[in-house]
Amino acid sequence: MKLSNTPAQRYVLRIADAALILSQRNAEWCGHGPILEEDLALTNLALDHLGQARALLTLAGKLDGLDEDQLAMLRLEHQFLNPVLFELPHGAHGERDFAFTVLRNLAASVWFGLLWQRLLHSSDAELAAIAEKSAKECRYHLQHATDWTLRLGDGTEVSKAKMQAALERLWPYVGELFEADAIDAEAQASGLGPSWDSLQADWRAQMESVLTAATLQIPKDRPNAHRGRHGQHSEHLGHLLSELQYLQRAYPGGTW
Amino acid sequence: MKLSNTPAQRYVLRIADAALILSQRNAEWCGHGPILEEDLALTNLALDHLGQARALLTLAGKLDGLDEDQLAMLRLEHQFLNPVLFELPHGAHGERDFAFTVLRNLAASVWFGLLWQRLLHSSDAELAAIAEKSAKECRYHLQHATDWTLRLGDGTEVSKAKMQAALERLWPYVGELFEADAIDAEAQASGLGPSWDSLQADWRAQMESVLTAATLQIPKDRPNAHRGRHGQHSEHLGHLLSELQYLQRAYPGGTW
Amino acid sequence: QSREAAFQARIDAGDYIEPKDWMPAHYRKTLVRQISQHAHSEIVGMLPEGNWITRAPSLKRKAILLAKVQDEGGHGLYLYAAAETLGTSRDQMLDALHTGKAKYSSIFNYPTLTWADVGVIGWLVDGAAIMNQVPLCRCSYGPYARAMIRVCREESFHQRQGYESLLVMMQSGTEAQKAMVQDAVNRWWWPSIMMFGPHDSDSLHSEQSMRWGIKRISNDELRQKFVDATVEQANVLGVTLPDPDMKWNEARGHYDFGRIDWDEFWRVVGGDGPCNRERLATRVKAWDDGEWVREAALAHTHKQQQQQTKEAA
Amino acid sequence: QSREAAFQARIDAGDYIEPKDWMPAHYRKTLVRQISQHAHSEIVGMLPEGNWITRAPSLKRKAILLAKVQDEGGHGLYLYAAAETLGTSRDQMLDALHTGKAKYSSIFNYPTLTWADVGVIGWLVDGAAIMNQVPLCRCSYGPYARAMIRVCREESFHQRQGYESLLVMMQSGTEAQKAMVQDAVNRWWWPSIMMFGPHDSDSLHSEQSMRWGIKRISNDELRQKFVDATVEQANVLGVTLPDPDMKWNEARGHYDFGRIDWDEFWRVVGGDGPCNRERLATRVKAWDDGEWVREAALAHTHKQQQQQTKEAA
Repeated sequence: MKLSNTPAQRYVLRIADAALILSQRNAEWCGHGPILEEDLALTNLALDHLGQARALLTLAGKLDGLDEDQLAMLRLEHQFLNPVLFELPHGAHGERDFAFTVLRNLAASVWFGLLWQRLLHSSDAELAAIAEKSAKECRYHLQHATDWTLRLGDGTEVSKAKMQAALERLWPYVGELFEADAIDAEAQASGLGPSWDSLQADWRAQMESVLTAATLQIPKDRPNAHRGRHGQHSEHLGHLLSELQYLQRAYPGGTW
Repeated sequence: MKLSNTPAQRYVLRIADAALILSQRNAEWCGHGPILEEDLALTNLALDHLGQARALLTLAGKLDGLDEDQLAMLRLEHQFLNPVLFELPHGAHGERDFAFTVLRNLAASVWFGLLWQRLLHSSDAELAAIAEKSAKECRYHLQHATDWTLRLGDGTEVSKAKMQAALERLWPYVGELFEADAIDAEAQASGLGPSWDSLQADWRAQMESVLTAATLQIPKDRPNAHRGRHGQHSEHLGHLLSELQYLQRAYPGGTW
Repeated sequence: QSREAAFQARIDAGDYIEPKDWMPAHYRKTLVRQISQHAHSEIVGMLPEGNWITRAPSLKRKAILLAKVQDEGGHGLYLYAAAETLGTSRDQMLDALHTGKAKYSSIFNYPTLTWADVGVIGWLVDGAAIMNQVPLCRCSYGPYARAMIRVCREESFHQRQGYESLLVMMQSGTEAQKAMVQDAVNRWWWPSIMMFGPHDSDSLHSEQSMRWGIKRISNDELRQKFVDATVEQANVLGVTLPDPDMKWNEARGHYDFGRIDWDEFWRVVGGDGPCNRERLATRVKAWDDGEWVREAALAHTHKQQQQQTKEAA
Repeated sequence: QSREAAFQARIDAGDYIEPKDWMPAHYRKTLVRQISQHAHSEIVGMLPEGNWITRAPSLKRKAILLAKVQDEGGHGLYLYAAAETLGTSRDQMLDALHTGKAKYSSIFNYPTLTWADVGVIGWLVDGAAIMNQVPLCRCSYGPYARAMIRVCREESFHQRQGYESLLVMMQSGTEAQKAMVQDAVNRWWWPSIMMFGPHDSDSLHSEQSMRWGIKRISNDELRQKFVDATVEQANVLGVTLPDPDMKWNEARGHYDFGRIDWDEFWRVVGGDGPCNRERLATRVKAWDDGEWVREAALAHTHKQQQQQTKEAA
């Protein structure tokens, strides 16, 4: 699939793919949650992110006459531009680690929240409209993730240890959320949206406040080694895509 | 993909797919074995089954001018004819359960051993030649699986419990290995190969001898509920195929 | 004795029984069994369709499927809540499920093998469920009746969605898609009509349940209604129901259909279906893996309460 | 003192040192570190390529890849055995790996993202490894030298296989395949030339290792040799090495190349590469999950021995 790959298109795709891939991950909990209410809540979260992804993919595809499904189902791995954080499996070894799920959703909802706020003022009216709807959804996501972080961080010894371990696993991936490059610079200059590095201070402050209240230790910052935003992913995305895209590829030309 | 689906073709495909899918499963241990020597042994097993599958697929595909890769990579799920046993993940929840791996390989090597012996006399010279090579490989597989069954069954309390639990999980799937239908009847009549039900008594006797020596309890027989031989699989095969076939489907027309 | 007679009179008069009303112990027990079994079916029923969430062929279909499976979880919630009004806790009911004492609908012991299975489950399985459930909206036990009204509304929506997704494939799809739909229909048809349970002549519990207004229409009557409705839908769709004996019977004014394989039915009910062990193991694992989460949530709540007590003191 | 001198004289004369020979403690320690690090690299190196076994694009390629990864495990076996002759057990070495005390080649901390990565690892990574390892076939320690002869023979085979698979894609493949190969080359080129280690001026241990015949050619010399060979191969293949500064230097008779990003090198060596934590966690999990298997095997052997003792008595 050929994409124009303009800076604006790539800027939007980075956000679209973040929402799409995180949705795919959170949807893996459907039917497997620790309590039924959480099953529903995580599915809700997946649905919201999926809706955001669909709107953003539609926006990003316009330039090349591609629809949301062509972008989601027929791009190759290196054409996905989400930060690596969003594609990681819940557990280090393929299991569903609820602690990691909660903490990633916390990190994501703080980050998305800041991003949507800034995108409300995007020079692209459509992007601003998507941000407005998404910002509302995000408030609920943030509340939900915050509640669980507090419960599990300041719950039992066991839950605290699991949360701390999950936080250690997560932390080396957060740096990528605040990288800035030419694409960011152009988006910032054109008013399309903020350079991601400008979100870092607020993100850090909000995260510290929740994690500290949850009695968790913030890990040492690590230099960023991840380049998902440039299409260089972890080994996990390929496996995720082999599922996500299988049907469209096995039944080419289908109408669904 | 259109197949002639003659009884002879389906008879060969059932065996080919059993070898192919079991190979794919055993290959999942590569790099993850409990000791390095087992990593190598399981990889070897996967390689032998893969070689058998390639020869059998080539044979089965001749009728329709299809090669081994077209059959392996482009058939849809319901066109795979392996018994369900061979497609099950090693662990009940996606983890690698070495106990199950050992017991399935025991069940499989006893079964393949009996099958190859009978196929030595196949009216199809090519099938007989494949059986001759495979029978030799199978002797080593059987020895290896037997050794491990004895070690783990009559090892520690923990290992015995794991083996017994794995045996309980495995047992409801063995019935399918000895079903007989019109395809078997035709193969038996034409001299292509034995009706699978004729392998059951010997299989049972060999299994009992090893499992008893390993101090394991043979579970109660269950009526067969599985129809992989008819192209109706478990939910696991679809996920396995989404990986197995991804590259050929994502890069159509490629030369590898 | 007179309490029982009065109770029966209320039911006969079409009154709803409410949680605080007196009721016979057996009525209570029967309802707990039935409602919890229904709730368990919703929860276990999330698994076969959930199997296709990661692989839905379009984002729209993925969203529809996610929302549908979520609805099933929601039905589980209402139904557990309705059963709890009878004095059994959700944890007790779940324990009965996990230890194999409680049942769930046997249909969920079949695997979903293709994407078309998702549509066919909506069409046939939800369709059969609705046939079974609509009469329960007039069930004598108020909380159950009210839960069922909500459940049925959503199930009808799901059924239409499922049917519509099949229609798209049959009308605009490729040959491979059409074959996929027919294959799914072939696999799900017989299990679907088994969902109405044994023939009336072999059905336990039914008579008493009828008297109590817990069951309103017999298994065979519902099954016939379902078959009659479905044959027409299959024609519109352009699929063949896998029953060579199916044909219109002018005299009866109904479709005749072939013999149901009751051996298979009882085998699957008895635990030897293709997925029984896996479905239960999956639920048990989700529950066991979630134990630390539930314990932590409880511990956190206690801590909060102690804090508030201290602050109040 | 004279023992050390005699030892050095043997090495200078080109003799092999054997396990029972006297050797300086530091020579022993250096060798254990180097051989075990090499063994660990083989074992950890199974993971990035193993990531593609389930997805190989043809059954032939799957067989080749399986056999290759198996060979790497085999190299691990020879090398652990060679290191054990120096008085350290495999379990001790593995413990050092699992606790992060021992290193493995930093190249395996990069992910394999496409099928072409498998071919490029064969071509570039195995190619660089062979450059490093061929001189070790003349290493002063006999068991290590002999292991390396076998390793190098197999590695050359792997390298040719990897290159051949790329050649097929570049010569007969689709545009998408060619792009995949180029993308893989872009990602692996710089990490590959970092495999020769820091510049000679920054390299610890090297001088002593040279004297002891454990190292025979300097990092920069090997790297240059690798670059010179690879440029030609890249031309035949039709891929571009991602270094705008790469050009033939007539005066030196070598290719000049751009500045290596040593910050990245040290970051990855230091634990902050894209996959360091995951690679180690995967190895540790395999080991921990296998504990019951190893214990059972041991228990079974004890039982067998007791049985034999009894029978003998």
